[in-house]
Amino acid sequence: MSKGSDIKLIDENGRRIDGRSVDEVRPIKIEVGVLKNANGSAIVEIGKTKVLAAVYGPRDPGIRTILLPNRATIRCRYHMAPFSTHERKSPAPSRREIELSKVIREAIEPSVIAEAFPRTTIDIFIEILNADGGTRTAGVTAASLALADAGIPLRDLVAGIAVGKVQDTLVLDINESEDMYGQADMPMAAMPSIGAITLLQLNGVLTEEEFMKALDLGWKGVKTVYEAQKEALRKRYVELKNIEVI
Amino acid sequence: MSKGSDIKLIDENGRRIDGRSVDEVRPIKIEVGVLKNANGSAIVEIGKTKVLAAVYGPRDPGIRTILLPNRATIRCRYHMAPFSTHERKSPAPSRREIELSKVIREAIEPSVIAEAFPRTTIDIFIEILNADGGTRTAGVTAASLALADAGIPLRDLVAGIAVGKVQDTLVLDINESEDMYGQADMPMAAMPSIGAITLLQLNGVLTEEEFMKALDLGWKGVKTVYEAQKEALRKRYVELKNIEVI
Amino acid sequence: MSKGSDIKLIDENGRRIDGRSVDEVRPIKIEVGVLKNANGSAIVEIGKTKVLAAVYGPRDPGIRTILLPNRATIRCRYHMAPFSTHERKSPAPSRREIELSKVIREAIEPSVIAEAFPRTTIDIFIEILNADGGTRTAGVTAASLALADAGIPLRDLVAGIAVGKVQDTLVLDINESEDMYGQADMPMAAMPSIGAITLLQLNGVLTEEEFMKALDLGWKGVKTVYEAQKEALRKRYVELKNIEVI
Amino acid sequence: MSTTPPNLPVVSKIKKDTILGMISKSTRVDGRKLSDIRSIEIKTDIIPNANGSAHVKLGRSQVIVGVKAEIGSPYPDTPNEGVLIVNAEFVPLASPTFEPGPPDERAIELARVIDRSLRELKAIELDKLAIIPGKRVWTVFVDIYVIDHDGNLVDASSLGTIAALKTAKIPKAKVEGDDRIELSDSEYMNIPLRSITLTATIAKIDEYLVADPVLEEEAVADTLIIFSLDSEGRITGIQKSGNGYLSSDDVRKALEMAKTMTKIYMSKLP
Amino acid sequence: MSTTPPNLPVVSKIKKDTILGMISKSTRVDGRKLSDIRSIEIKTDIIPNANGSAHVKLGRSQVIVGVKAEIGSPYPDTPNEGVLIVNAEFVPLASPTFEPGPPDERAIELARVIDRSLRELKAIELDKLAIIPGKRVWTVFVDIYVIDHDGNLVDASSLGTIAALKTAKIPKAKVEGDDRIELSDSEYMNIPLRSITLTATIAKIDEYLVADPVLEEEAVADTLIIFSLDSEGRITGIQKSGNGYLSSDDVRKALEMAKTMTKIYMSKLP
Amino acid sequence: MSTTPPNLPVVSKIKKDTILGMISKSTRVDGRKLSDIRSIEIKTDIIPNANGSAHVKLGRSQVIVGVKAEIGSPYPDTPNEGVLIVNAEFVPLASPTFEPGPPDERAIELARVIDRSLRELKAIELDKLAIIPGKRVWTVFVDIYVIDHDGNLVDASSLGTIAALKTAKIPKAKVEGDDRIELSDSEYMNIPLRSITLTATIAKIDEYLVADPVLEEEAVADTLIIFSLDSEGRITGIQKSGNGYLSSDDVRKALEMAKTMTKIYMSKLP
Repeated sequence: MSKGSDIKLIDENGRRIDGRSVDEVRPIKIEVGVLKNANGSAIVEIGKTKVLAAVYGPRDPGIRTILLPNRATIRCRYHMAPFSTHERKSPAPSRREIELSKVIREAIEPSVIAEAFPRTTIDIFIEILNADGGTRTAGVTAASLALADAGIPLRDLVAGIAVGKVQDTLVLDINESEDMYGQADMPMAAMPSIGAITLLQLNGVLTEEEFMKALDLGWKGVKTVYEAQKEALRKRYVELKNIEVI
Repeated sequence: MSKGSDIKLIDENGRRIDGRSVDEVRPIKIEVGVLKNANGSAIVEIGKTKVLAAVYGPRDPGIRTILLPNRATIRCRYHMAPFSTHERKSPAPSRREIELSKVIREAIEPSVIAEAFPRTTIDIFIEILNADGGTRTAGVTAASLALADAGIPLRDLVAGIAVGKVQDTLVLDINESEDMYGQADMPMAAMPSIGAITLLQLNGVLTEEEFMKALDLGWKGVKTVYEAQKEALRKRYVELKNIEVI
Repeated sequence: MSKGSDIKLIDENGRRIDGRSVDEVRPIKIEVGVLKNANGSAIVEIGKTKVLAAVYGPRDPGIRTILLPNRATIRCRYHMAPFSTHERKSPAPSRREIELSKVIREAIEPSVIAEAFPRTTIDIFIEILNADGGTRTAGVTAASLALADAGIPLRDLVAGIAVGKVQDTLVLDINESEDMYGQADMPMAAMPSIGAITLLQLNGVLTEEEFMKALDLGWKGVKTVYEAQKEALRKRYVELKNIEVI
Repeated sequence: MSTTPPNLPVVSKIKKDTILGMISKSTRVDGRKLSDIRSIEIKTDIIPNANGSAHVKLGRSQVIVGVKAEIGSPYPDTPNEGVLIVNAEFVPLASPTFEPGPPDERAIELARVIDRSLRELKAIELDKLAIIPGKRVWTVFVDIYVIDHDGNLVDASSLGTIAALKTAKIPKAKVEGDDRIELSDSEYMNIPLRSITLTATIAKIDEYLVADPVLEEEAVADTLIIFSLDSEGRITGIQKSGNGYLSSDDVRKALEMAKTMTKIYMSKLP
Repeated sequence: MSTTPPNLPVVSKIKKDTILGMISKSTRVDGRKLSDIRSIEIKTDIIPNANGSAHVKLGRSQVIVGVKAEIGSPYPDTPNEGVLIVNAEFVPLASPTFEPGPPDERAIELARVIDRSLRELKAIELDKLAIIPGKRVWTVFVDIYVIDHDGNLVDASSLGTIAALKTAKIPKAKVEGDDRIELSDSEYMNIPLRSITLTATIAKIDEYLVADPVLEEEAVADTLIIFSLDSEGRITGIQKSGNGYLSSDDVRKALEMAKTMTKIYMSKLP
Repeated sequence: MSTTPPNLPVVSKIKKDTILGMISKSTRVDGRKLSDIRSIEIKTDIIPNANGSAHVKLGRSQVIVGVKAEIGSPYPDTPNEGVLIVNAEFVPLASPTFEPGPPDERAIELARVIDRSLRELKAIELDKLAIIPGKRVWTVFVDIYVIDHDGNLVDASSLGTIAALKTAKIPKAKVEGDDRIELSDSEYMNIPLRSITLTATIAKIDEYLVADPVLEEEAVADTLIIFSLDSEGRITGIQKSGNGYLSSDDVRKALEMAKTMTKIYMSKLP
């Protein structure tokens, strides 16, 4: 799909179609530990985008050929539920889903202390339950929490957000309409505590100057998401402690 | 396909479209040991429905992961020949064939003394050569004979038949027209000597009272098929003995 | 596609649509050792047909089940690039490509001293870059050179060519138009030094007499291709020696 | 090929003895009585992009069902009816035994059992889903998404399917000249449900029948028997699912249990 | 990828020596002479739902062929001709080496060899299978089903294909106004066969050529050579199939054998 | 599922130390400086059956790109535009790590990165590829065929794509009555390129950034970062590709390198 159109995405007061200011992240709702069978799980809602992630592992996958002698093999699947999109999505993996599974795995890889579990796999399953823009970055955010919930040692949490360009203006955390009718979409994920960008893509056209600004805006968003992640883990930890006490 | 229509399936004399009475099974023709390569085989004709089953095993399948330490693994495929149906059937397995492969395997499982052959597979291949209703139950009937022909120890033979409801009347051993224009199809398979129902499905709507009657009618049909099975094996056994003598 | 049509394929002077005489092979251009990663490779152009072949092996394929205790397993894939044909070809293997992969492997098998490398595979990949008739035989020709380039011991080179029948006349090395509008296509490959035919197919109708003549014509073409193969290897050998000197 | 499943999660002989020991004293691993079902929680309208949706928790089993209606062509043999497609995905985050890939036999069986009960009962008035008879009709996709597997996925899915169908909203379609279809963005219709049918799953463990089995019970069960019953108590489908067998008497007793179970299930629907 | 097949069923060195020893004395494992073919049994009209069908026993090899005619669209480049599709399935009940799944290279090769011989000869008058030229034509599916494999599946399939085609009956089609097609339920036509062609398979074992090889012979053969010949003795197809090679002289001798074989095959047709 | 790749060809610890040791002294395994790209050779019109084609050698990496234009239907949401389809095949002759079969995640990523840069820039004026607006349009297939892999396949493919597109010739299409399309066999048009964009790939190895990495460098690299830049220096796409991470500073430095690289690449285009 090509971008750029004449739908009014920012009004005269600088408000976006859902009422946000240009550098405002949508409301975030996170719950950690939502599944019984998975070793770790999390559900992340950002605006109307809703993503469920689960982690199984470290485990023995039964297939010897993919195991590595010095570290865990990370496997990752980004998948959209058939009901998650406007038009029903066929459950068979699309080329887009195959690419995003790779991009998300590579966003998570540098955060995992994989050397701790040689000859095992750590399997990350991401299911998009409702898609309203930013599903890959919400997927990274949820996957990182599911890893933490599974007790996998991490260098840092990975938090993701997308920066967009609409009506020649850079905006934070674009939703689907802004993505579809806007000029650029730049998803980004990072480990804030060590300043490490682990996912960076650009779909659209930016000048060099715009790109530098977009990078800064992205960091702002990443940090907002990161705080929400930590808060959710804190809450979960308290819950677990309470349960233990009882 | 939805059931229920106004085609006349039972006439004023209580005769069905092919002249049978309501509790009459179609003519059954069975031949055991029809293939050279398979360890056991049987061809079952019931009316115009014609089914070929073959058994290979107990054998080493080459794939270690599916073997079980304490019993044989049973594998079963129900498959329709492209020419077996009114409209040519694509040879790729349909969802229906995948379900029926499971249902038939589960109908056969309780009859096989699988503990006798740990770390092997017993493979059952069922090919529908001509489909005129009752293919899954004829498949069970043929598969059980092929197992016996292969010398696999069995608790009992499994015999199958379908009960139907047409024009508000329960009928035994429905053919394709009765299935298509009737109100219900209840396939059933069992080991008669121990009163064990190993397959039971209902596709259609029955009242509780009808269901109780259908169950009894099913048992009647199962026993008819069972006698035909035993007769076919007896014939085959005599044949084999004659051959040995010569 | 059915053959036979009224397009004029041979003119009154006995010249074919591309100006050749009936027993003339198209210009052949061969280069050996064109790829860095493959153990052996060759590119063969015959007229506008252009084929690239590469060999990997003897190697351990990772899959134990296909290995043979007393010889190398040869694997072969004939594949058409999507841009090689008039209408774009889907990259998924067609039934034709599956058959030709077998036919070409069987044309190469008798030439390889496979007993020298038990428990390994020798993998042959043939990519049709531009198709203008005779792709399977050009594939055999290129594959045989790639094997030689990989240092695999051979009984002889295998050279291939197609004989055709157009306007009731036998012609050597038919191109795509002659194939499409002609009456028969008889691809053939052989090891000339031992008089061994390793590939022979006929697509079309020939009388017995025509067939005998076609076989002779085929041998003529095979020998022409064989000389070109040897020349290309000689050139390559000189090159390599020069490189070594430097 | 359908293949004998390894008993996963492997339930050791000891575990089986424990479960059976309890059942023989009329109690179960989670404290329930033999005929008790687990707690049920149903939330609907949880997927904004779906026309209808439900999140069902049956004990610790979790299923999401999404209903989507799209305009499509009718089947040639039913030109004046809408189309119903029921699909189930056992996504790998639900269980260590689920693999990515096309639906396996378990998912296909589940979808087909639910599909058949709806279809045979004519639970959905498909003729009311025609827009331009013979040409354009609503295709209703029911997508069952199993996200956590603690046994009895069929009943959880059946509850989710009916809950999502009951609460689904489809935009009203107006046919303009030239067979152009205009969808209203303010007026909606429900999916026309003539009747409701729900499944009830009973496990046979040794000589006992237990309602709504958890995963541990399924692992030691001889077989499951699934009844679909409508609100008038008619049987709209049956499926014996599992390696073992049942006597006629087992079947009759299981039907009695199923009647009680579906009454409770019905009461939990939105 | 095409892969060197393991010799299955594994024929040991000793077995090979035995077979060769016999052949060198002009006899074979089953007592035949080198140029003899096995007994042939052909039954037709065995599949009520097919338009034509045949069950062929060539020795202990067994093949069922079903012919079905369905109304479909022509290929764009032959708008006035019916469509012929030949497909072969090596179903796993026929041999321990056949696997469930899409046709492998052996099944594809077999189907294509038979398809080509029919097509190149224009054995079927496809133009007579047009119903509404340019729009609707008969598509003839020839489905070859190998059910027991004891060697020489190609000739068995070729016999079955011709037997099923010769005996097939297609309902007469009448075109009504508005391009509606009415199929007669009382009047039938044959599939218009202009000519007949059959394959003959010869195995080269060491320096010997043997007709109609059994599975054990195929396992030790250097290669097979398959000729298709029509009733006038013209060659309508050739396929060298197997790892080995042939001299020109081998090819000529094989052709002589093939001519004799197809004459016998022809005499067995219904 | 995307899976951590084994480092193939396995680069031992020693190899990595060697590469790093050299880089830390501002030189590389093949003698280049950190910001140098390899020699580039581009031949076009090498595939007679394609509308456009290019063979690119970037050092010892080799890619063939074929462009084919076929008449097809437009997408429903862009009825008046031609269709662009970019596909990449990593055929197994290019590397011991490439397997036959459908494109894997590496080939899909490559094709999508190149596709996006063209699409977002509207590099091709797709509206000029409509023949009968709303009905028939040119579909342009860009097929990228990697035939030898010595690193940086993205830039080699990007160069090949633009070279093949720039030199492609499409027959002029004339619309006759009745929407029949006649293709000229003497008059041709170019594919309407509004603008040109090329990728530049930089590897991060430890603390260093190197341009146009060879395979050995990719194997030890932390990650690659790929920028697409157009002739005016605008960024038309970014892809971080690889397991590692980058600082904001790394990203900025890499962009500077990319700007220099694409200028050189542009100068090599036909």
